[in-house]
Amino acid sequence: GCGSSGDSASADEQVVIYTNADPEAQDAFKHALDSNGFEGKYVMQAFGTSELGGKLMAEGTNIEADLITMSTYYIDSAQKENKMFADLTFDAKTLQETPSYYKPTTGQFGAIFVNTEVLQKENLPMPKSIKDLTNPVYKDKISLPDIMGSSTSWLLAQAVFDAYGEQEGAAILKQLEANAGPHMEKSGSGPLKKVKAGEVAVGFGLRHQGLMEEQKGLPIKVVDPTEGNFFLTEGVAVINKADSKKKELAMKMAECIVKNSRQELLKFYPMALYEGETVDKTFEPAYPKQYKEALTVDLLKKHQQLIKG
Amino acid sequence: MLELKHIVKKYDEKVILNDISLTVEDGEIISILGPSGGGKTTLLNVILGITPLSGGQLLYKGEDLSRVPMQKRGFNIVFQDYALFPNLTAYQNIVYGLRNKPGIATKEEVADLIRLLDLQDHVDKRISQLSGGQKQRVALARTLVMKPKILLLDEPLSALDGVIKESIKERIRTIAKQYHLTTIIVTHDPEEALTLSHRVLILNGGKIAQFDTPDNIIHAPKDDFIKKFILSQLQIKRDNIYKLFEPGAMPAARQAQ
Amino acid sequence: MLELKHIVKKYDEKVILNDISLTVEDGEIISILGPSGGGKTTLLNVILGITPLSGGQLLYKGEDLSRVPMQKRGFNIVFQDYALFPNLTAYQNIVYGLRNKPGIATKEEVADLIRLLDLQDHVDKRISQLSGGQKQRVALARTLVMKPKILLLDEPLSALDGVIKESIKERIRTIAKQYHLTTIIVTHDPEEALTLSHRVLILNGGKIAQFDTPDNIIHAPKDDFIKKFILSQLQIKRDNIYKLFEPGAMPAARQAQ
Amino acid sequence: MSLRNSFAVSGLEAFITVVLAFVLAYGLHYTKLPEKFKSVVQILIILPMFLPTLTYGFAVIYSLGKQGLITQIIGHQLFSIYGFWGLLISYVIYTLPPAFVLLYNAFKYVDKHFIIVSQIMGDSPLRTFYITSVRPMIGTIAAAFILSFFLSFTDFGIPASIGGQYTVVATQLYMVMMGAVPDFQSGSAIAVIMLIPSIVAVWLLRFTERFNFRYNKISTFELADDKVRDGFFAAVYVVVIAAIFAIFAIMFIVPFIKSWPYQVVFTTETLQRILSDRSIETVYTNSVMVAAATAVIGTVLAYMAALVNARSQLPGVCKMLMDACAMVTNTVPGMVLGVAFLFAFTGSPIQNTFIIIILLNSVREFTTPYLMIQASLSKINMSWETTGALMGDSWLKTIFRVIIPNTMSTVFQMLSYIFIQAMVTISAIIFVTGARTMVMTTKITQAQYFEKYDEVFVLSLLIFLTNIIVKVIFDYLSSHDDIVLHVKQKFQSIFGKEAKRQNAGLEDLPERI
Ligand SMILES: Nc1ncnc2c1ncn2[C@@H]1O[C@H](COP(=O)(O)OP(=O)(O)OP(=O)(O)O)[C@@H](O)[C@H]1O
Ligand SMILES: Nc1ncnc2c1ncn2[C@@H]1O[C@H](COP(=O)(O)OP(=O)(O)OP(=O)(O)O)[C@@H](O)[C@H]1O
Ligand SMILES: [Mg+2]
Ligand SMILES: [Mg+2]
Repeated sequence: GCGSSGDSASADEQVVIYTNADPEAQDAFKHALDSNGFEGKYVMQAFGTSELGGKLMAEGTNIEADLITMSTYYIDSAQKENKMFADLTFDAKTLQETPSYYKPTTGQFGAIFVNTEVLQKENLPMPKSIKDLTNPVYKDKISLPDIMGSSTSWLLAQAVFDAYGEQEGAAILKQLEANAGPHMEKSGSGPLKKVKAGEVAVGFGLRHQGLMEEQKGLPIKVVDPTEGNFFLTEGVAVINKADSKKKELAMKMAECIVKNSRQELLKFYPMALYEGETVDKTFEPAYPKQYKEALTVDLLKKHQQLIKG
Repeated sequence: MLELKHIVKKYDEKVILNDISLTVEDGEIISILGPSGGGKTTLLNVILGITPLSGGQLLYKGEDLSRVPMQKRGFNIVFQDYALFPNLTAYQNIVYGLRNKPGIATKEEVADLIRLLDLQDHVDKRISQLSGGQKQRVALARTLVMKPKILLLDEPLSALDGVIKESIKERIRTIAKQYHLTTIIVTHDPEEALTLSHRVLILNGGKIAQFDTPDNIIHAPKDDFIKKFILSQLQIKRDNIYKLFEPGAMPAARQAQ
Repeated sequence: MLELKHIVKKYDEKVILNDISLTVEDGEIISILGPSGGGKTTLLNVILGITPLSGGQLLYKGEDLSRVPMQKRGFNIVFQDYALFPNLTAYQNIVYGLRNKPGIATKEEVADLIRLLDLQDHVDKRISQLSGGQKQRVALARTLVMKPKILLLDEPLSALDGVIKESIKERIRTIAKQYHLTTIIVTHDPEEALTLSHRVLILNGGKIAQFDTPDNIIHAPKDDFIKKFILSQLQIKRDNIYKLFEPGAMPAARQAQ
Repeated sequence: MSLRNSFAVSGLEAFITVVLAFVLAYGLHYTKLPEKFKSVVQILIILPMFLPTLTYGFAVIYSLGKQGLITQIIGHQLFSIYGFWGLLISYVIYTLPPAFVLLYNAFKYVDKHFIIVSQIMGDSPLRTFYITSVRPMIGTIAAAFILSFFLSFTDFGIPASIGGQYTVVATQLYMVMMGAVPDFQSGSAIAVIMLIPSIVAVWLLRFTERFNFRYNKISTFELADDKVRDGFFAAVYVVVIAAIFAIFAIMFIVPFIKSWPYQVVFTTETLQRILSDRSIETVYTNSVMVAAATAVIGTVLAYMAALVNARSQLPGVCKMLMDACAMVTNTVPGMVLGVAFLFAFTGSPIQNTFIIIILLNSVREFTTPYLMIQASLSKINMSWETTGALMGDSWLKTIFRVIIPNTMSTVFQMLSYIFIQAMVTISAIIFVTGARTMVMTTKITQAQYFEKYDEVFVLSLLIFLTNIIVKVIFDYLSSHDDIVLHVKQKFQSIFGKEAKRQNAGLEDLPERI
């Protein structure tokens, strides 16, 4: 418990939360907050990752939000640039070490998904690995996110670089790009969109998103690539604002989110982040894997360089 | 010879021209006179062929033109607003039609016409640089180059200065005579109509009020409308001018001093 | 008494008005006559104060108005295109200025004016429903309500029919007399100028060609320009009309038959 | 490379759009098709303008894509929609309405009398067409070309969704500024490069100005009956409108289908689910409020600017500056403008308020209303201000009593134009909306991130319906501006003394001075 008492606050006193999380994760946050006495004391506003990233970079501590949830490598670089987050005043035992200014909320794996109907119609083999997709039979039948446009693509790059090394990996990724042709997407959700619309047979994206469509009964199937399911984490951080009362309240909410929403989040994002968490085996990816280096913006830039030359 | 037989023109069941019958001889100058909205422009448009007839017949030299399209009738018009192409020079406007019918007028004929209309000094000007009278003459030249069988003029003089007006009237008369050109002129100035033309057609409410020589209209007006509309205007003018030329007879001048 | 002393007006070094000096008595009607581009409108604008002087002085009742802005001079104008406000009715146009200067005219005076200009039946109409002559009178009324010290009119009659023209001329004369109003009228019709006004100012190329009574202009024209420009126009007109009323004397008519 | 692609596709697109818009506008002025038909056609052609631009890419994928509606009806895909051809088609759909509106209005100021002059001079139909329609419109044609070119040159939404391998400079800008690693510095460098064509545009406009001429007056005349001509144009209209409908029809179908294209079952469930979200109501109200405020403020701004340009004695430099401003706001990518606002107003009191959104929208939508009102201000009587001054008005008073009432019909057009644009624009305001200032379009962008296409379509339809209603109301007001006058007079005669004086005359005036 991190409960707090009292009635809903006036708009001025409400904590503003900016988030780039999916609606399912937003719901989990809300449920955690509402059932612990924060109902009516916050407003939550969702943004696209890029817009929120832009706002963090441009506005610094002037940002309207008191609390954010965001991809952690973004939080890192925003902190580096603007020194804008407060040290967290609570503790929670994470499986991996994290900086003092954020705690992870979700871990999101990358995976391949296929449109089984299209696959059948086009008479294509079921892919097993990312490398399989370099096969010319998939020419113009696969959709991938672009490393310049979306961090989802980084999960693909990590898997390839990890399995085949930088040189061969770059070559494979170039081949993949050529195979995807017109279906290189600027946004991370683009490939799934294409697969859903039946425009392509195979795509790469966030695993849980594909899983959700699969569960809805669409002809979509998630395939864990043998190179491994790499992951990105999202986390929660508190803006270091002058208004200490609100900062305090925001801090309490951050704690509440970390401590009370994980149960629900694990259903959508089956990845253990904190000590003592367990994941339903049926939802767990087949080859969970972590990149050998720390995921920083500089590493992302390096990978972009390797791929785009 | 142009014959109009029981011409009727309606716009949406509203009768604008009502049973107009008349004959115009070759080389004759006809003025159409009448109050605003009387149907003058409409009659011109009917003859030219811009607007289709609702009834009646139009014959030229015995040939029925009622269904012949405008382009094939061989008549031509000078609009009240001249409708000169603003992007072309005066000269380019004058010879505009020659591009389509190169043989219709020789270079000398065009030069003659320009001289006759006293436009030598203005041929290279843009339309916006011309005075009203000059525009009028360019429009006339552009139409005459096409050697129309019948020349139609819609209020050709109303915007002009007294002196220029007289010279243009003179030129219209000369040209009509020289080319033996049937000319039909719309105007609302009785003095103009009566001094310029061989016969005057007075339209009122879409009907012919009188179609006669100026002489007869003045001395034998057919009805009260003609007397009031035409003659009273002229008489006022006459009185004004008589007084001006009578020494010491100016009432206004006397009052002031 | 309005005095112009050596008025000069230039546009970009081009001299439009060149050393104009004259005196206008209170209650006098003056016409400004001259060829197109002669500077008539410019002179009116200078008196009204729309456009600043380049040189010279303008005095009214001895007071120097040369630098006084238009609004403070107390003169008023009726533009050639009337400039009526189409979003208001005729009546609203007429009383437009009263909102700014409520005391300037009484209800009876406005009613009188409307009666004098024969506008009773038209006060509730929209501007677009008025004929040209009616618009003209509404514009006149709107200006007269302001009781200007001097009334300026730019070509007030050129767009009007002969019959309406005479009635408006009559009204201008009546009003000028009734209100003892100094009136300055621009026109290009000599007949109009000479029959309407006490004195006529003839401008040519920005200079005064003659400023005199109609009588003197007709019988003692100062130079060739006046003779040619003014008198020949009138003589042509006179001849036209003489001929019209002389039975059987119409050359055009004779030629045709 | 991407710059060359941008020029190629935007240039060709603008060319096609202008030709098509010209034909459509020409037909409405030069045929004898029934007036009712014409007025319906006129609205249908601009329908896409009422939808957020974000939806164009979707509409194309869901209609012409592999599983698209048209593809399914025809049975096979007509052509690959990714890359050049998809972009071309979407851009044409996107920019046709504004180009059409521009040309359609300009045709009103062409003197139709010249058709007769040309015919009677023996011109061939082609030459008649050239001399009476093309030649007088060259200036506007250039303006329409520039407008169309920049709309597609600076748009990133369409290429982001169907550009494929065909990279254009706008998506590059998008990826640099909003990609995996936002880099505003390199972004602004690209933005500056993207501004270069606007210099060319200003030059082109100045150059074609030489070809402009004004007719002394605009006369209309009775067109000849010509069944072939009218039939041809009627066919063109039917085809174009059918094409627009075919592409957008999907937007009206998806919200009522369980899951397109896999479970094609009619259901209002989607609709109910999305509309029952309480936040939609707030966001919708916000949107309408912002659009209405933008319409008012944008109209006032444009009106004032045009007054300066068309009816003030200010030096020519001011007027040129005004024109340049109008041109440039039109050629800056919305995203760049949004980021500029983000940086400029960070830490200022208007950050995260509706004011900043309204301000940004007003700047973004400045050009067209400015051009609209400028045209009508320069046409109305130039002596009114002088007359007003002589009647004792101050300049402002004349503006309010005379100039504004007489341009009311254009003002209504401006209001509805800005309102509609403010309802549909996305790229600029996405950076400046805050937690309490969300509007529909930003909501749509989010729905898109989260793959909720049915929601995208439902919200778009809501915007669409709102825009239609606004358009119809303002069109009516615009063509009946005397009604407004009448209502105003009625109100004044019911309330207050002031009104009585103005309306009934002089009851309250003192009897004598
Ligand atoms: N296209 C049209 N449709 C309907 N009515 C028309 C049309 N053209 C003219 N009219 C009507 O026909 C009548 C005659 O018009 P017309 O232009 O022939 O008059 P007019 O004698 O030339 O008048 P004015 O001296 O004012 O030019 C008018 O009442 C006019 O309103
Ligand atoms: N604003 C201006 N700038 C430059 N020149 C001007 C301006 N206004 C008038 N002029 C010039 O001044 C001269 C006199 O013009 P004005 O309008 O006074 O002539 P006008 O006698 O009224 O002629 P009209 O009978 O044609 O109305 C003309 O040559 C005209 O071109
Ligand atoms: Mg007419
Ligand atoms: Mg003048």
